[in-house]
Amino acid sequence: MLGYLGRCLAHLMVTVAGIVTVAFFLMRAIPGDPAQYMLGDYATQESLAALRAQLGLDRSLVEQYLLFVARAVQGDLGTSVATGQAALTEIIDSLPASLALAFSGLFVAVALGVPSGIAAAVRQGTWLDVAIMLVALGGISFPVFWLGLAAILLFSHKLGIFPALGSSSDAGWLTSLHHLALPALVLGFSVAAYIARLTRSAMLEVLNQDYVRVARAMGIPDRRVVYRLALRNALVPILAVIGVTFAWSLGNAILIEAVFSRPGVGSTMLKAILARDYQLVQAGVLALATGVVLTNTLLDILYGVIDPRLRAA
Amino acid sequence: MMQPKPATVLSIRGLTTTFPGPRGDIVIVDDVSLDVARGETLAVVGESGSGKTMTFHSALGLVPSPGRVVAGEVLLDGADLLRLPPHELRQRRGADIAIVFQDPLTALNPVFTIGDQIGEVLRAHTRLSRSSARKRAIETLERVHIPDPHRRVDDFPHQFSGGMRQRALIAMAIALEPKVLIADEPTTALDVTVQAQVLELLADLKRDTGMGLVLITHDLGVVARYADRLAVMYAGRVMEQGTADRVFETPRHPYTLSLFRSIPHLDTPAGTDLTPIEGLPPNPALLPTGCAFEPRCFHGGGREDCRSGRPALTPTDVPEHAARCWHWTELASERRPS
Amino acid sequence: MTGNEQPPAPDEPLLSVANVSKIFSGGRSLLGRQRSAVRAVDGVSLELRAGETLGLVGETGSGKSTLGRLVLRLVEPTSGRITFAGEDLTAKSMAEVRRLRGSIQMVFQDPYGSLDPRMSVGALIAEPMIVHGAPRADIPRRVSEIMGLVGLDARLAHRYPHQFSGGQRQRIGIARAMALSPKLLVLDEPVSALDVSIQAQILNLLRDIQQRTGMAYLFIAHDLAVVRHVSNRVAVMYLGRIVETGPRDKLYGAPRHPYTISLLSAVPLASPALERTRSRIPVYGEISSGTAVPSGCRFHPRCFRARLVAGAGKVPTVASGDGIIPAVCAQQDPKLEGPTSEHLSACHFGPEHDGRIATLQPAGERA
Amino acid sequence: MADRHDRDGHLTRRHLLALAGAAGAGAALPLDFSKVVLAQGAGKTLRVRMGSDISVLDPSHIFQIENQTVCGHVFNGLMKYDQSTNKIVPDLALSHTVSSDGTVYTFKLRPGIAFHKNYGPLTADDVKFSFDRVLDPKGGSKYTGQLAGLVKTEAPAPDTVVLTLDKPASGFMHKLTAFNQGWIVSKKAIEEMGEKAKLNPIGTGPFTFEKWSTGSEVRLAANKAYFEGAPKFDELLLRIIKEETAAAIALEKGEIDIFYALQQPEMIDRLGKAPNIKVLSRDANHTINLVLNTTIKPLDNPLVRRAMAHAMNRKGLIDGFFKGTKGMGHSVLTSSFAEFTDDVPRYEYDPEKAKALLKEAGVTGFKFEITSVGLSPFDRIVVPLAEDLKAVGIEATIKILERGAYTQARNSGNVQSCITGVVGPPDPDSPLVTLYAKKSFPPGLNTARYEGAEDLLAKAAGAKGDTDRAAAYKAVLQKVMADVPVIPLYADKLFLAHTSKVEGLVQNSLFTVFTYPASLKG
Amino acid sequence: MSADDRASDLAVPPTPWRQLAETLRDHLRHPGLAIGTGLLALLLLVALFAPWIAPYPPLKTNMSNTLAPMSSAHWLGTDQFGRDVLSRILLGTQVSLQVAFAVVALSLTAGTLIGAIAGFAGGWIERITLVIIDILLAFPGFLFALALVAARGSSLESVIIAVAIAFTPRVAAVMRSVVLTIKPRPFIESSRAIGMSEWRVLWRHVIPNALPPVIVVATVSAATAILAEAGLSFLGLGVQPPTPTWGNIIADGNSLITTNPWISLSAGFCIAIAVIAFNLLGDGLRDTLDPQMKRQTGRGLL
Repeated sequence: MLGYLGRCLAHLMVTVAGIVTVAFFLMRAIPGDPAQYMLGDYATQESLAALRAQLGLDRSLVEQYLLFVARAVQGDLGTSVATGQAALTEIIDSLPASLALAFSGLFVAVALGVPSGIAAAVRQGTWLDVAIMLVALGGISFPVFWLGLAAILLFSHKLGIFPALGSSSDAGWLTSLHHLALPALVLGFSVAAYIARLTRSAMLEVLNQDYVRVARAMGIPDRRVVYRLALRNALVPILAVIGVTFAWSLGNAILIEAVFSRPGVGSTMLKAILARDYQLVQAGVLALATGVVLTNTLLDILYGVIDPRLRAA
Repeated sequence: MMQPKPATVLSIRGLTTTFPGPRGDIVIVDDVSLDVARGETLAVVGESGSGKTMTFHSALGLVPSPGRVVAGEVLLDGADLLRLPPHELRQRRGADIAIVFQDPLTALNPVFTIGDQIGEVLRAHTRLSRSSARKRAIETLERVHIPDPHRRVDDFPHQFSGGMRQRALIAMAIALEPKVLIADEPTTALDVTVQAQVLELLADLKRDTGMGLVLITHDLGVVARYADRLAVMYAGRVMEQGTADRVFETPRHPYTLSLFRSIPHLDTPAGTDLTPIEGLPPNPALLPTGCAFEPRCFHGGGREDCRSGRPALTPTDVPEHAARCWHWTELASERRPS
Repeated sequence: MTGNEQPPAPDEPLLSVANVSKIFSGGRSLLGRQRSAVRAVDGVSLELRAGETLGLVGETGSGKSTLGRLVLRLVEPTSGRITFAGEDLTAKSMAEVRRLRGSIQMVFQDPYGSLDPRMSVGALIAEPMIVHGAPRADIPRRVSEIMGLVGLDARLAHRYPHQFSGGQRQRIGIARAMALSPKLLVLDEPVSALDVSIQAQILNLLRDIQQRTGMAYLFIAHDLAVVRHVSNRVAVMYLGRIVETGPRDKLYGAPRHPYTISLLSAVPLASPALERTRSRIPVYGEISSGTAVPSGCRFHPRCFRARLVAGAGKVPTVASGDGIIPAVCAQQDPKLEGPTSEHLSACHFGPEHDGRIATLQPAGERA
Repeated sequence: MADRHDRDGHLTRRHLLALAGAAGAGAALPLDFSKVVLAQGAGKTLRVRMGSDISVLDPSHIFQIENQTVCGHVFNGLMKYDQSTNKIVPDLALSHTVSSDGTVYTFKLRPGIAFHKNYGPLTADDVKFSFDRVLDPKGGSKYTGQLAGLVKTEAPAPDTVVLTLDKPASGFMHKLTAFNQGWIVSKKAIEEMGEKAKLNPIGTGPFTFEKWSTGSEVRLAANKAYFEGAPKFDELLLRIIKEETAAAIALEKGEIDIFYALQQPEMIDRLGKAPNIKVLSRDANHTINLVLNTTIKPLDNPLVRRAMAHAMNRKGLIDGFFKGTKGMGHSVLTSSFAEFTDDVPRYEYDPEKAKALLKEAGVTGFKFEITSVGLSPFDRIVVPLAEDLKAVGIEATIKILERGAYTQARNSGNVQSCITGVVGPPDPDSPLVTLYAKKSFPPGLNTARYEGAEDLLAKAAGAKGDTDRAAAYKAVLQKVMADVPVIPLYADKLFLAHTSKVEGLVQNSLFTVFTYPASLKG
Repeated sequence: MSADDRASDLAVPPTPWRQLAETLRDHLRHPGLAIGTGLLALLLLVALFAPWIAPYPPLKTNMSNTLAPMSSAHWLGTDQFGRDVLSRILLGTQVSLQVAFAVVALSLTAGTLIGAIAGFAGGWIERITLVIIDILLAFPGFLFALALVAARGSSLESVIIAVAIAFTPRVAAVMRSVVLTIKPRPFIESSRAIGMSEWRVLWRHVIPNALPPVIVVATVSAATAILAEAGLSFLGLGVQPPTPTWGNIIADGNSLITTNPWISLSAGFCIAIAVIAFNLLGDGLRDTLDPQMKRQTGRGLL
């Protein structure tokens, strides 16, 4: 297990190093001049040149890259062009809102998706299976922002049960939860659809395995066969899809955040992209990608816990 | 080998299982009747697709959907398994009648330890605590000659060799000392030296516990060495059945005879020509109306009664022996080659 | 073929394998950790003459399949020399080897997997000819000719493998191997995946083809009866080594190596009467993995003879695993040698030590 | 709202050369003190919707209306615009005098004013420091050009500031009003905080800056010691809500009190009908324009430009798309300017005349690209206009760029036409010089590269007296509307909605919101 | 062999056309596949004939009839510029399908090649490719596309390129893992044994056999591409106006959701229908094309 952990961590480090590199060159490949944006419409050539020098944009790409890496190692991902704040600080400040959304969405998704996927697999071919799979198909087919709009129309405008705003200014957790509910449900529902579909097929695959037949033949009760013996085997693909959708919900948070006027990494990134705020985009991309890789590493470790064969590989 | 008539522990009567097909139901197990006595080994021989596995899956209520057992009864100590309520059937499975699957790699759950899997079976039928289940698991592993069972009980299946996996499966099956153990091709995936070890183990366990053993196999040598009685299956039907000695000595079905002749044996002179069984194994969806073996039969080939009429399993001139052939008498009058 | 006389032996063997080894190195993991190497084939030598069938038996992991692949250089040998029809295969470039594969062909074990499911039978059989640059115009004629030869209806050439049964597919595999009229056919377990009732069809077909074409066969199988049935000579492999080799009848009639003896005793005979009188010779445990080859004689952990010799108490002994064995077995690798140049075996002790075999406890008792 | 970011820079483009009527306003106070009452009950929060996030809050670097809204609550200038009349009135200055040659301005500071958060009393040094740092070329201020004529800043006494100009400039008072470079910062705070000052504004205004949560909200606390009296509520919460639908629902549900920068005509209509909600509107000081690049063919031909003006159904846009929530713009000066005149060449919607003009110009259809910014409604209004142009044979394509790219494209000067609005104070130079003066490109917004009104603009700058001034500006407007390098599309109108709990709120014409006068009922 | 012949008599040797028809019939027996194919065919027809089906010119503004409610003249009402919403939705089909097909074509080609070469070559080529794929997969795909479109400027090509680039590593990852399952299959060795070169084996045997699962992935990614385009358009980074796309119709209707909800809702339904069509097609193809899935249905027990 220790060796396995080591392998996971080594992979993590290589990937993060790659991400830093890709993030740097990606941003440099994008046309546009941050100096121009900072100085606005009345920038003169001299002031532009001065600012470029200040930002290090006049140096060679390799120099810039080395400087960037050296700073990144110390946790300095540059300064936001728009606000003059440390880019990383701005990203970190906007993280809690996104994480709250992602985790609550994930909670809804897992709570809805896994049981319904299992139910559909166990009752394969019945009306329950068909019904669950139809709803799930709908869930993956409607754009998430559209679901958000529809939810606002129905729950906020017509019924008035949930606020249209995805965040509240009050500190009270109950109010916060009330505001978070609609975005979390919308996000959770669309992710649940993916999870349900995958859970179903993973469970079906496992339920067709010999060892499940053996367990039945040995008189082990069906519930125990499904929820203990089979589910554990199906857990690796289910966890994998949960990991993917977690990353996905961080990336797609832009849309949910836009619809529900929620703060978060998504809206910060959108702001940065539109403003060509290099440093901020870079920091955000780095943070998100690293988050994804971290999630994947955690999942890899978890797979190892679940499936002993992976540890040995 | 004559033995005093032992008590029948498992009796399958007229078992019939069908699967829906595009042109009506396909009969996979066709009116199969078999008996297993206490302390006796019944070998069921047949090629892949002959219905031998499905017969016992049907008996245990393990037919995968959309298959269905449509007729017959399965008496285990007098109780008909097919008519038991599901929870009672479940309680019987594993405790009174157990099955060892063919492929030890896929039949073990890869994410649980061997001990967990044996314990799971124990705890499904008894009120054992976790720790006593583990103790029993270690004892059971010892019984199937797993070396160092105290350590091995916490191993995962992939840490076991092929032979040890098969032993572990056997341990699961015998953990509750069932009255009948069904071993479904238990050695097909194993090398010949390990195969011998596993079969010896099964034979020893049978002797020690007095359980009835069903050995599903396609290997006639295995049958010769281990079986008391023998049933030959083809296309879902029992073609011939009797004591092992008699069937080997005086086969009364052309299929059985062809099987002997088509396989090279170590004990026959090295130059002996093989007589292949022509044609292909039967497709259960396209069986002829008459005898299922008729298209490939060297003996009846093309005769009208073979083509149109389906022979019944009838007693032959040999004691305790029945065959499903219109013309077994002619076979009886031929001299057995070699 | 079993009934035939030995084919006249030309001076030059068609295939000569000299001291060939194959070590699958585990390579390095991302962390630079060396994975353990597998010694699949370890210093094997054998010869095969035109028209002859050499049977290669052994259990899973004995290296027999790797040896078959080494002959085609589908697997690169780690050391040793393979000579085919006078040409040193091991010294050739990959392109030349590919060209030479027209003369050495292989039939695979799995008739379901060894045919590309997306190609029609005709295309499959034509493919080797296309690859080796046969004139396009000749191909269709040649395809139907070969299909006829292996007992397939040439009208089915447009069909796909899944529309055929296992036996028919193995015929397709054989047809494909024969398309270039090779001189040597490596048959890797050609019948073990087939239904028992079909095996004889394929074995008979192979015999007919050999009679007609004079091809040499390297017949790899684990089934001792089948190997006995088809081979002129037999080699028994254990953990990457040939432990015994000899003419078929000598090897089966008077096996010398304890492993061969154990193997033969483990195969049940299809006769209850004979079975009742047979003594059972235990083989201890299971074959080791190629990553951890035992010291000395690699069969010693499982060897009954070693235990008998040690039990007789005339040689220095050591404890090994669960038994006492002669020290020499655990320390020294026996050479392949024998009373005649034909029948060789790699054991420190002769079969004369096997007399007290019945005193050994049965195999099932200890794993 | 998000819509205005890129024009924020222009808020301060005031090249006011004429003297405004500020001379006599010195003693006037904008508020009736009798109305100032103590906040009713503690813990009251006024919640205002903003359409976009804030960024830099340092007056010398500030841009973007949201930042100005925040800073407007935190800072004061020497002078300020009266919210309702747009007159320049004293703020931090108690009084001021101008030397007879019109170059030396002497301000007396109001006594007893303290900076927030214990940064000490306001002194003349702080005022001098504030202007000096804008003037310092190394400071990188966007507004150095604004104070171009200011050659000397002095603080002879703690309550006296003397500013010296190189030559008389009538618009100088506009530069000193409470906006961007006019805001007075604490010398101590800036020097102590360095870079951090960008997001920690320390001013003298009615609210102190408390906290900014990225993308979420800005919190300001009432400055109980404010020299005009403590605000009538304790906390000002500016919430960032991009979507107007969400904001409207939030307003209806009482989650916010003021919906500032209301744009959608449907939303205006809906909220106008809603009970307990009041919608305010006011003419803005700007028009939204289509700026044509007069250096490329055939746009260099005034006939073609006139034809285009006739071809576009601007009335249809205002009535159909805006549902009458915008006004017709006949020139870039709206009626909120003192210099407004409607006696200018007009271009009614007349496709036939457009075709005739094109024919006269010898142009038979050409390709033409309209560049606009990806912000509502500027990415939308171009759609019907392009259709209109197609109808007279001008093949107009639309290119929507997001903010960064838009700014860049416009700065490059290569765009064939673009949508530009000059949001700013009621100072005629704000739109006129910015859009039509040669010196306004590059850099600047005269992307038409128009040079035809240089003399007239100079004359207007030197005009003395209201009548002269009006005539001079009229001449400018008539000239530029005859040449139409810039086609005004509509005159903007500003809307703001608040719940009936809010009282006393005054809407300004500047596109910001100033909540100090407001109080919360109940 | 006579017995073999007898077995072959079971079916008449079919002509290629009959075989195709039979395969098609077999496949369409799968309800999901049938519905998916049907919906997609319908959408294709709509896309092809949109200019003729549309009751009004989709770009024609009419400022005197803006935001008309649903009526017999305008089934889905008109938008803020008086354009017929139904006509715009019909025309929007073109862009959505264009994006879907183009993205699939691009990412499938690139991803298949990269993945196949990586998986087949093995060794350091595979390891390096794998690390690169892992790195690229770590970037949130939608964000990546967003940044790319913002950088290149909004246009149909930008959207297609951005989404295709975001998808390519996904396809490559799938392709590689599929190739890894094909590589050890005996027919690959069998091809080598007859003397085929590695490239030929890759091209003739590996890629054709790897395609079915990749096609399934591609079908599903077509669905995701439609959603991605809609998302980008929703954020204003899609296709330039006045070209209608379902995404920008939703975006246009976004602020009108409380007054004219049908503009956004109907475009959303269209997206859902297209995505459902692709998903059903993908599910169906997976069931019918992928032999591994077939094996799992338990038919092996017979």
